[in-house]
Order: sequence, then C-alpha cells, then structure tokens
Amino acid sequence: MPVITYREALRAAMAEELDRDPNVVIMGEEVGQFHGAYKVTEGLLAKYGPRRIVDTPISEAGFIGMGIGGAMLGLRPVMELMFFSFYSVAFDQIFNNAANIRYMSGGLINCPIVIRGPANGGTNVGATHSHTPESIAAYHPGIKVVVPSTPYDAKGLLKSAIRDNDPVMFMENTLLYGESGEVPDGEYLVPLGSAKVMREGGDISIIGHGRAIQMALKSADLLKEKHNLNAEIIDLRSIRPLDVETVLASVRKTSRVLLVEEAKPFCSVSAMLACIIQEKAFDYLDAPIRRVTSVDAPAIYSAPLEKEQLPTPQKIFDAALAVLK
Amino acid sequence: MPVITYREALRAAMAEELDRDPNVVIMGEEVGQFHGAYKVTEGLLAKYGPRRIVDTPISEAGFIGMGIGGAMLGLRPVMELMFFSFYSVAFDQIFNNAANIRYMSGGLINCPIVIRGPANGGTNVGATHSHTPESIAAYHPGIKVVVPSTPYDAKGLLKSAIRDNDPVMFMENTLLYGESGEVPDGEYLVPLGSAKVMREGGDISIIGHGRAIQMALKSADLLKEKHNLNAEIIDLRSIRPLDVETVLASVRKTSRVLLVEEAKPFCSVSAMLACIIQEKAFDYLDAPIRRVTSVDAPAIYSAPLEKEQLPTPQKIFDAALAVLK
Amino acid sequence: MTKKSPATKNTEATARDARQAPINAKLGADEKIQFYRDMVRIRRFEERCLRSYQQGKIGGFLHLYIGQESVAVGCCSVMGDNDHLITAYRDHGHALGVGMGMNELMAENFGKYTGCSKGKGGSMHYFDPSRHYWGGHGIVGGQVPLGVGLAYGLKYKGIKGACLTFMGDGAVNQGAVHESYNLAALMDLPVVFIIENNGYSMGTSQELSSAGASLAGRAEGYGMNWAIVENGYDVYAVRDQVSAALKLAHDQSKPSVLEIRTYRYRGHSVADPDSTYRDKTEIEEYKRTKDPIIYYQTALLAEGVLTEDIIKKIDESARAEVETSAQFAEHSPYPTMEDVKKDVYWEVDNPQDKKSTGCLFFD
Amino acid sequence: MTKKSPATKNTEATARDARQAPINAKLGADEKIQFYRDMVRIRRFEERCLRSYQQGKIGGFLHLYIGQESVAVGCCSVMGDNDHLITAYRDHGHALGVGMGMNELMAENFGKYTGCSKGKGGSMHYFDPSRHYWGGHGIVGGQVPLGVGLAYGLKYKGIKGACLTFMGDGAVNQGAVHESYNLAALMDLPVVFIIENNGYSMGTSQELSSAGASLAGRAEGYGMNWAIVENGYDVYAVRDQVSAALKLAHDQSKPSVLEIRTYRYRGHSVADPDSTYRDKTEIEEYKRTKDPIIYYQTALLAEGVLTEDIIKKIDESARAEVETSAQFAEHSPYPTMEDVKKDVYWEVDNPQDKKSTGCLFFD
Ligand SMILES: Cc1ncc(C[n+]2csc(CCOP(=O)(O)OP(=O)(O)O)c2C)c(N)n1
Ligand SMILES: Cc1ncc(C[n+]2csc(CCOP(=O)(O)OP(=O)(O)O)c2C)c(N)n1
Ligand SMILES: [Mg+2]
Ligand SMILES: [Mg+2]
Repeated sequence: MPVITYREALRAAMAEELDRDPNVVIMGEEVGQFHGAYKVTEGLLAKYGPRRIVDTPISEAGFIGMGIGGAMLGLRPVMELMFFSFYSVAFDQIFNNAANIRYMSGGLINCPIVIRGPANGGTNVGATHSHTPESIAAYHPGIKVVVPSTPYDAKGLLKSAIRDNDPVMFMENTLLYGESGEVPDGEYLVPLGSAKVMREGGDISIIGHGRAIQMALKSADLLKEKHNLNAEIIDLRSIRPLDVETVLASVRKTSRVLLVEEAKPFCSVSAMLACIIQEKAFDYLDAPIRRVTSVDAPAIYSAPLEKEQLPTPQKIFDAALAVLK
Repeated sequence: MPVITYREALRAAMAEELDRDPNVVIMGEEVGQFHGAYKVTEGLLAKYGPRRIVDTPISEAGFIGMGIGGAMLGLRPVMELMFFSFYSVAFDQIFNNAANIRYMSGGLINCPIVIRGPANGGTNVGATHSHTPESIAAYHPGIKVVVPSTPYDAKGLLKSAIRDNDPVMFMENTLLYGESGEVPDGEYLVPLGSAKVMREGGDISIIGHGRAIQMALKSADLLKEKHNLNAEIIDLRSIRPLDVETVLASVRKTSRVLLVEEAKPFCSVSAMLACIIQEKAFDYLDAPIRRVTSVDAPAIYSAPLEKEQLPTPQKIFDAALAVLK
Repeated sequence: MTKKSPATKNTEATARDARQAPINAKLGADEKIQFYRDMVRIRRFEERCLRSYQQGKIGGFLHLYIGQESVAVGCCSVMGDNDHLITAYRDHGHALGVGMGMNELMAENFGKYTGCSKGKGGSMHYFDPSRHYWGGHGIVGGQVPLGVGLAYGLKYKGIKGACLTFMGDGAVNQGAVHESYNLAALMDLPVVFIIENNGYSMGTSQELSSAGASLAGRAEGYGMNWAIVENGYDVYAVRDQVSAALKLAHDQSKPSVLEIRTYRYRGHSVADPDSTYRDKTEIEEYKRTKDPIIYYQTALLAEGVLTEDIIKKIDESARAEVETSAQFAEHSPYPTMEDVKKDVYWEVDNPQDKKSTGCLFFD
Repeated sequence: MTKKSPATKNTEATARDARQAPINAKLGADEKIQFYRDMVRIRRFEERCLRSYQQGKIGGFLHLYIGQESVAVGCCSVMGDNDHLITAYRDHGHALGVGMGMNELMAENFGKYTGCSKGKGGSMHYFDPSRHYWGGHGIVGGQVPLGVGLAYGLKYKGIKGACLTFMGDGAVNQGAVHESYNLAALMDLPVVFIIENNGYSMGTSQELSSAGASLAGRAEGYGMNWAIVENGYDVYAVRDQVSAALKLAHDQSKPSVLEIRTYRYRGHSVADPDSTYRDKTEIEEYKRTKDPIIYYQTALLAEGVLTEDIIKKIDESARAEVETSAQFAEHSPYPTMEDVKKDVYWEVDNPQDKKSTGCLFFD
C-alpha cells in the first residue's frame, strides 16, 4: 500500500471530494496562493482554480459565517482555520449558527460544513495558539467532532466529514502533518463514530485520541518490555459521535482504565469518558479510572517545558502502573 | 435579618464595592440609563454617575476587551453581559486575553475583572439565549467561575469576585433574580471555592450548582416524604476554584452520588465531578454516580417542553431512587 | 492629520417623489392595495401577538415590528424569484412579507408543533427556506455573515439573485458586520445590507451607540455604494431604493448598504419598560405624522386606488385572519419530549441515510 | 444610490520635509544619533534571532521586523511619560523601542526563565508594564480592544496619556478592530490606532484582503481623524505624524488612526517560504531605495550629525550587545516544571493574600 503523510492524506481527501461534488469549496486564510500555512492545501488552487479554492481575509467570524450561509444553501464548504485556536473569534458563528440552525428551524435547514485545522500543543507557539477544544466543541449538541491520528484515518474521516450533512469540527495536529502511514490508493471512507483498537491487550485499557494515542502506543511498548503488561490502546477517532460500545467492551475485558488526551483536565473529553465508564461499567472496574492530560496551565512557550506539559510516554507508563497497582 | 431578592443582593454588592474602591466601574449594554435589561443595576447610574456606570454599544468583544485593558491598568471593571450567552462573541477576549495575560507575561500582569450576567435556560428565549457555559469557562486555567444560587451567596460571592485579582466569570440566573432570601445588612464576604451543605443527610449526596440546587432541595423533600430518605444537598457555589473536600466528605458519608446541573451533559461540570469522585473516593462508592442534566439538545423554545428539558424535582427524585436501588 | 468632513447623506433619490420612480410608476392598483393589505396584516398580527403575550400564551421575548411595516413590505415587494432574505429577531414583518402564513407564525410564538419552526425557535427564530427566508436570528449581528454566505452561494451557483440582509441600528457596531462588509465588497457578492434604523437599540439612541456621521456612510470605507432612505415610512421610497440596490447586485454583483430610517412604537420587546430613554411625545409625533400605514393610506386615497370601503374590508379580513391564527395556535399541540431530540442532527432525522456510528446524544 | 469618490489620502503633512517639523527641528545631535542607534540595534537583534532560529535555539514562530525599524523607533521616540503601547506578535522592534533590554528579549525567545515573560510567552508575547509595554499579542486584532481599554484606564484615572495601539494591514479586517474604533470614537478615548501597513498579511497583499480606498480612511466612518504616512521609512515623518496624533489624544482626548506605510524584508515568519506572493525584485527595490536605516543614515550624514566613524562604532556596539544577549540567553536556565503552574492565578502566586479556598488546579 502506498505510504503517504497525514498532510497528503488530507489533501487527497479534499481533492477527491472536490472532484466528486461540485458543491465542495475550500476556504480559508492563505489556503490558495500561499498553499496553506501548513501546506495542507498545496496545489489545490492550481488544479481547481479560485472558484473552488478561496482565499479569505483575516476575518474568521465573517468567513466562517459566510461558509455557514453557503452551506445552508447547499454548498459543502470545507473551511480551514489556520490554527483551530482561532475558533475563538468565530465562536458565535460556529456554536450558535452552525450548531443551532437546524434545531431552531425545526429541521428545515441543515448545515453541511466542515471546519478543519490543527488543534494541538507542542509547537512552541504559546498559549493563544495551542488550544485543544475538543470538549468545548463537542459540548454542543448539533456539532460533530473528529480527531484523526493517522494518515489513513485523516483521509477516510475527512471524506466522511465532507459528505456529512451536519457541521463537523475536524481537528488535526501540526505535529502529525509530516507523519507517514499506509493509505490505500482507491476511495474509502472511515465512518464518524467508530473507535479503533490500535493494539489489543488484556491488562489495561488506555483510551484517548489524537497525538496522545501515539504516546500511548509508545508507553504500551514500555509496559510490555518492562513489566510484560499488555495494554489495549483505543483511539476514539471521533468525539461526537462517540463509540461508547468499543470503549465499554474494552473496559469489561481489562477492568482497568487509563484515559489520555492533550487537552487540559477540567471538563475535558477524558472527564466525560470517566463519567460514562463508571456509570456503564461500574461493576467491572477494579481500580479508579485515571487520566493523563496536559498539565493544568496555559500552554507554556518554552520548548522543553511544553513537551513535559503534554502527555508523554513516560507519564502514561507511570499512570498505567498506578492504575494497575 | 432583612429579606431581599437575589437581584437586590447583587445590586447591593456592586454598590458597596463602588463605594469602597474608586477603581470599580460597572460597564455593559443598558446598565445605566435603561437600568439593566434585568434591572440588576437599577439606580446605580443616578447614584454613581456616568463615570462609574458606563453604557456601551452592542460590541461585546470590544467592550469586554476594553474592560480587560482597563483591568490590566488597575481598574476593577464589573462587566455585564446582558445574557451570559453573549460571551460567544467575546470568547477570544475572555479566554485568550483575560485568561492568559498573566501567564504569558510571566506574572507581570494580572486582570481583576468580573464578567457577570445570567447563564440559564428556562425563560422561553430559545437556544441562542440559553447557554450555560460553566464547563467551557472553567476549562480554562486562569479563569474562575462562580455560580450563586441564593441572595446571600449572590451578594457575598460577588463582593469576593470584585475584590479578586483574577478574572472571574460570575454566572447568575434570570429565574432567581426575583427570589428572596435573608441577607444581613452589614458587610460580609463569601469566599470563592467553598461549597455549602444546603441540607444534611446520610443516604445520598446530591451535588450541583445554580438553580438546579433549588430543584434538588425540592426533590429532597419528596425523598423524605415518600421514602423517608435523607439526601444531603451540596451547592458547589464555585466551579473553579472547586471545593473538592466538601464533596468528597459527603461522598464518603453517603456512598451514593447524584449530580445535578442545568447544562448539557457532554463534558459538563457534573462529568468532571464524576471523574474526580470516582478517582478520589472509588472505594466508598456503592453504586454508579448518576447525573441529571438538561436533555442533550439545543434549548427548545416551547415553554412546557423547555421546562422538561431542564432538571426538575421529579427527575432528580427518580434519578436519586435509581442511584439508591 | 486631517479631519474629513462628515459623510454627506444621499438624499437625491429620496428627494424626488418616490411614487414616480419606475418601479412604482408601473404598479397596478391591485399591487398597490396588496402592499397596503400586507402592512395592515403585519400590524394586526403584531397587535394580536401582544394580546396573546399579555394573556400568557406567548412567553420569552416578543419584539414587535409596529411602526416599521413599510420597510419589510417595501423590501419584500421588490424581491425577485431568486432573491433571499435574512434578518434579526424582530422578524415577524419580514416573514409575513415573504408570504409565510399567519397560522404557522402565531403557532411558533405559542411554542406549538405546528409553528414554522415546530415551536423550537420561537418568535425570534422564524424560518422558511422554501420562501427564501433564512431567519430570524437572536444574536445581534450574527445573521449578517450568513447573509453574505447566502449571496456567496447564489453567486457560486450562478444564480442571478441577491440576499437582503437586515440588521438594526445597534447591530452595526458588532464586529461580524464589519467583517461581512469587507468580505462582500472584496468578493463582489450580491448582498444588500439593510439597516433598519429605528433610532434605538433597546434603550440606547443611535448617537449614544454609534460614532460617525451616518450608519450607512461607513460603507464608504469598503468602497461600497450606500444610501439612506430618510422617509422609510413611505413604502414607495423603500421600494425605489431597494430595487436599485437589488439591480446593482443582480447586474454587477455588487454589494451595497441601505439605511432605512424608521421607528418602533413599542418597547424593545413587550416586557420592556419604555420610559427611560425616550419621550412619549416623540412616539406620538411619529405616529401622527409618519405612520407608514396611515401615510400610505392617505396616498392611495388621494390616488383614488383605495376607498374607505376597501380599507374597512382589508382591516376586517386582517383581523379575522389574525384571530384564526390565534385559534389555530391555541388548538395546536405542543411538541413532545421525543421532539426535543429531533432536528439536532440531520443524520438522526434521516436514519435511512445515516453513515456514522456511535453515540450522538448523551445523558 | 451614490457611489462616493474614494477617500483621498492625506499627504499634506508628509509632503513637506518632515525634518523641519517642530518635533524634529528641535532635536539635538545626540537624540538623532540615538534614533539611528535604536534602528541599528533592532536590525542586528533581529538578524541574530534569525541565526539562533536557524541554529535551533529558537522555535515556534519568529516574526522579524527587519525593514520596519523606523516605525517602532519613530513612534516610541515621541511617547511621553504617560503614554503606553500595545502591539501584535511582530513585537521585537517596539520592545527595544521602549527600552526593554536585549538580554531579556533574547532569553524570552530561547524560552528561558530570564526572559521578559519567564519563557512563558515567547517571541510573540513580550511584556513590560513598567515600561508601559503591554504586549506582544498573538491573535490577530485581539490586542486592539485592550489598547482601547488602556486608553480608557488612563482617562478614567485622569492621567494625560495615550495608548499607541499597533496592528498590521491584515488585522484591520477583524471585527474587534471595528468595535474598538467605534468605542474609542464614541467615548473620546486617548488612543492612537497605528496600522503598520507593510503591504502583506502573510501571503496576502493589501488589495486582496481589504476593500476600500485606504485602510486608514475607514476611520472616517466613525468620525475619527486619520492620516497616512506614505514614507514610513523616514523616522522623521513617523515622529511628526505620531506626535500630532498623540497631541490630539493628550489635549482633546480624541482617538485617531494612522496608517504607516512600511515593508518587511523577510517572510511572514522565518519558517515561511516567501516566494508565492511577491517578487524578489520588489524586496530588492525597497531595500535599495527605502531602507529606513540607510535612508536615515544618509540624511544624518548629510546633516553632518553622523560620521562614518560613529556609524561603525554604533554597528560594532550593537553587534556586541546582540552577541552578549545571545550568550546570556544560551546560559540562562529554563523554567522548571514547578514554574509551569505559576503565574496562572495571582492568588496562587500571592498566598499571603489568598482569599479563596478550594481546588484551583486539576489533574
Ligand atoms: C450579541 C448580542 N448582544 C446583545 C443582545 C441583546 N439585544 C437584543 S436586541 C438588542 C438591541 C438591538 O438593537 P437594533 O440593532 O437597533 O435592533 P432593533 O431592536 O431596534 O430592531 C440587544 C442589545 C443580543 N441579542 N445579542
Ligand atoms: C485570529 C487570527 N487569525 C489568523 C492568525 C494567523 N496569522 C498570524 S499573523 C497573520 C497575518 C497578519 O498580517 P498583518 O496584520 O498585516 O501583520 P504583519 O504580519 O504584516 O505584521 C495571520 C493570518 C492569527 N494569529 N490570529
Ligand atoms: Mg434599532
Ligand atoms: Mg502586514
């Protein structure tokens, strides 16, 4: 199977959907002439022209709102936020208009928009540019939230997101853009809402999403190597819809749970998962569910510290042992 | 002790702090000449004049940002959001500027601002005006979140919030503005971060905040009346800081927990509480922690349905019985 | 540093008798009467809403349009088949203007399932895409980027239409409006931004909320055309100017800003006191000299188009229609608890086409 | 509907020789040399930052100010004791302009604890309130309301000062800027909005991002004074116009907008390719004819204020200072893991004055 990067996988997804559906448009700051701040959309302007690939001024509320209006009329805009962090200035458009328009119109309208961009820390750009707002987005009924962690998922999930008739927040990761993985040539879709068992194991379930899953896989190696422990690693891939069944099946098997994510701890996705698991699998749990999240402070700029502020394989390893104690 | 309304208690807190500290200013849409959309600031303009009580245009990002800039320079602005829901258009100013300015400046700056306004459903105004974003606000380190449920707390907490040197989101409730309660004449403060045991009981801990606590108190009556069960009711009062100790003490006593709140369920404050409790009091729990939140959909307009979308005494009663089963 | 002279208002077009404008000169009596009827229907509908509110049948907010009827009717009357409309929460007039039925509107206000939004949106959130009516929006200024998006969609699809995007005089100070202006001007989008300047945003007068010589004049900073309709109470004048703006959008795909001066008689919403910021005499004076219905009635009587008899009939039939709608609303069912979770996700409502798996709702 | 003629630019003030302007005419040789030295120091600092970045000592974003030095130096040189400043992420020039030390700035870029923000903010987030320098802000346009707030605070406290509030040519299209303009104009706040128009926002030219005849001209919609400094490479011209704007703020508490035309030589940030949106010749041409340092050097040589010898000394000492700062940064410690949770809450950092109870941090 061809090996391509996460970035190329995203680009391929967009290109295929642009080919397939004339209502798909790509829009955002620097997506065209500049090829995208992170080069995800490189080459698309040359291929599809300025009608389909639209550069916008720095006006996130304005252009995201414009995309929502277009989506209401039947377009399928794929909006790039250069950093997902910039959702902060478009918050109202996303969470009042895109999220609520279907409901408030009694189902007369739907809003097939994708808002995509990197939502991660670890790139030394400080607190304002390092938000990981999965929990905040997914709090809102009406919104879907997807977080791919591999090139395969990036492509398959983005294609599904573009065809989805509801607004999808698609959160990428700048540190994954350059990571490679096997991606089939032909068309395939990864449905929203299905978690993936990345590694099977019977001793503990380590569950999370995004780049934290890469950390978890490394910690699983350590657990195996140093303690002959078999961790089951589950990548949620999608936060809303959420694959509760796959999570619970693993918990019933291992009875020990560690949750991992890059976000801050308060009211984050892992908090919600802990809540669900303790409720639905109470009798299966042999120990408290623990979490590894970012250290609870704004993202620090200083590179070595920022790395330690985020989940690391070592921290996940230590926390797993604590759960297993 | 004098009995006054929640609205009057808030107004008294502002008046006392205006008297006490010349750096306190009240700012927002219609807070002056119009007396506030919900009359919380009624009479303040007449008493303190337009320098202290400032009407602003409809520009939440602009005027909240202006307040933050003023706070950086040593003012203590108390900003009214006519509805807390309108934080959506000021999101960036609140959660990038107010929340991060201290951190990003390495502690050189602090931001003593209060942003207050009603954050509740149940008033028949539809999804855009009924947000309850405690979890979203409290997700952000650097921010404090306070939710008073009685006139006494409204006054004491608001005074503490105004004197606090960190940014405080102060979430009120339009349905409580008219509720009365005993409030001493003289000055008193309720510290942020202390929960209140509203009713003692040994059978189950019902924990929450805001108006849901009023519902919980009613359900406790029903539990007593119909099943002779004694529910302990804890009003968190403050979400961040959070009084984890009081919560855990109650859980250790009752071993059964029901969480209540008006927000939507995904990644809400009760989810976080469940996560904390299962981790810190795992061995004390005799049953899964359950929750009563709003039904997971945008706030419906239709009045009778909206009432049922929110937590009700009956739902809390039923859920409590389920926890106790 | 130079202080430029205040932007001068464009009164040229409004100064001449709008009745003679081509768009109005060609009107037949029936059409003229229809505009009158539409204004009366709005007025009666609003009055009935107020009564229902006072009876406790309608709750929450109720933002009445009384006094502004000429704006919605004038604007909607010049919309072509491919034109669209979006507005804020003071949306009853526009909904009736595009032809939505009173039953579904009144039922919406009552929170009934037969409402245009199934009782889910309420008075502030009317919708009818089939009539190109895209709401009804509660967040001040929030609808404006959507209007730009509708215009964008029309242009993208090669449809020669435009989107009338309404906002109030208070809304102009929201950031989203500025971003929308720039986007529309930059991308040459067929949108007509219409500022319904009724002088107040809640209890704040225009001069206390907006710096600058005029609201519409800000368009100039974006190189957009703009105009002010001083006599917004005159449905002819509104039609004249809006049709010019639509023509610009249709023929050249150019946006423009139109400020229409009007007035609201009632409080901001019906629960609001209306005593802190304006004088009763101001309201009375406007009613006396510029009431859009009386003004137009007088004009049509002078034109010989209306007669006292027709006036009476129109009024009676409007009252009857309104009454029927109130009865319809009253006897309609509320949504059910099952409905609360419908219309959240398209996918859930269309299970045959559902692609995603997993849990979409939580408890 | 009238299309107004494009706003005419104010070139009056800039047309005359800025050197003769009173604010410049009174300058002594030392002061003039100081401006030159400050520009050279910025240039050398930036070049050294670039080298450190290429060496992997600095990561993340690094937005160089090279080419724009006359703006920061000109602006800062006319600030009085009560004037304040706030800017965006391209903030090195302004920081040096207000007198912050190279050590603390370089250390900040290296992410060291000795940095001006303890390594917590980084290159985009410099702060020094003691020098009235309020950042360094990463969200485009987000600092502008804060600048209005600082001006508000000054006025509230009765201090006769102003806040210079900088933004880029791309930032003007953010909603927060528009809201800020209106607030400042409405409330008569002593703020000078300074648009550093370097022609591009990342890879987007002004004409592709902003509709309208000029950026500064949008001020007119708010009744604000405005001007354009065409020759922003001339530190005299910058001083002349900024001091006029400050005077307006000080004496009349009036805001104004100043657009200063300038140019950046490097990519948007150093990691960015710089080939998709402009021609190398454009850069070369600017460097050749309008480089602020060379332009001023030439002027001062002609004035007889500078000599080749002084030029050489200034350059040498700047290079030495820069090198020292790089060494300082290199040998400074990083923050520790304990530091990560400091400076989040004032209260936690000041336990003696802590009033709240309960848990503020979670895991
Ligand atoms: C973002 C936001 N801020 C504040 C409000 C509250 N609010 C609703 S209407 C209104 C006044 C708007 O006035 P204007 O734009 O002139 O419209 P009008 O009511 O006169 O039709 C205000 C402040 C809101 N709905 N949304
Ligand atoms: C809200 C927001 N959107 C986008 C960005 C990404 N971004 C950073 S700088 C920049 C260009 C700004 O250009 P300009 O205002 O002209 O300033 P210059 O870089 O030229 O100094 C962009 C798009 C951001 N930081 N914040
Ligand atoms: Mg108005
Ligand atoms: Mg620029």
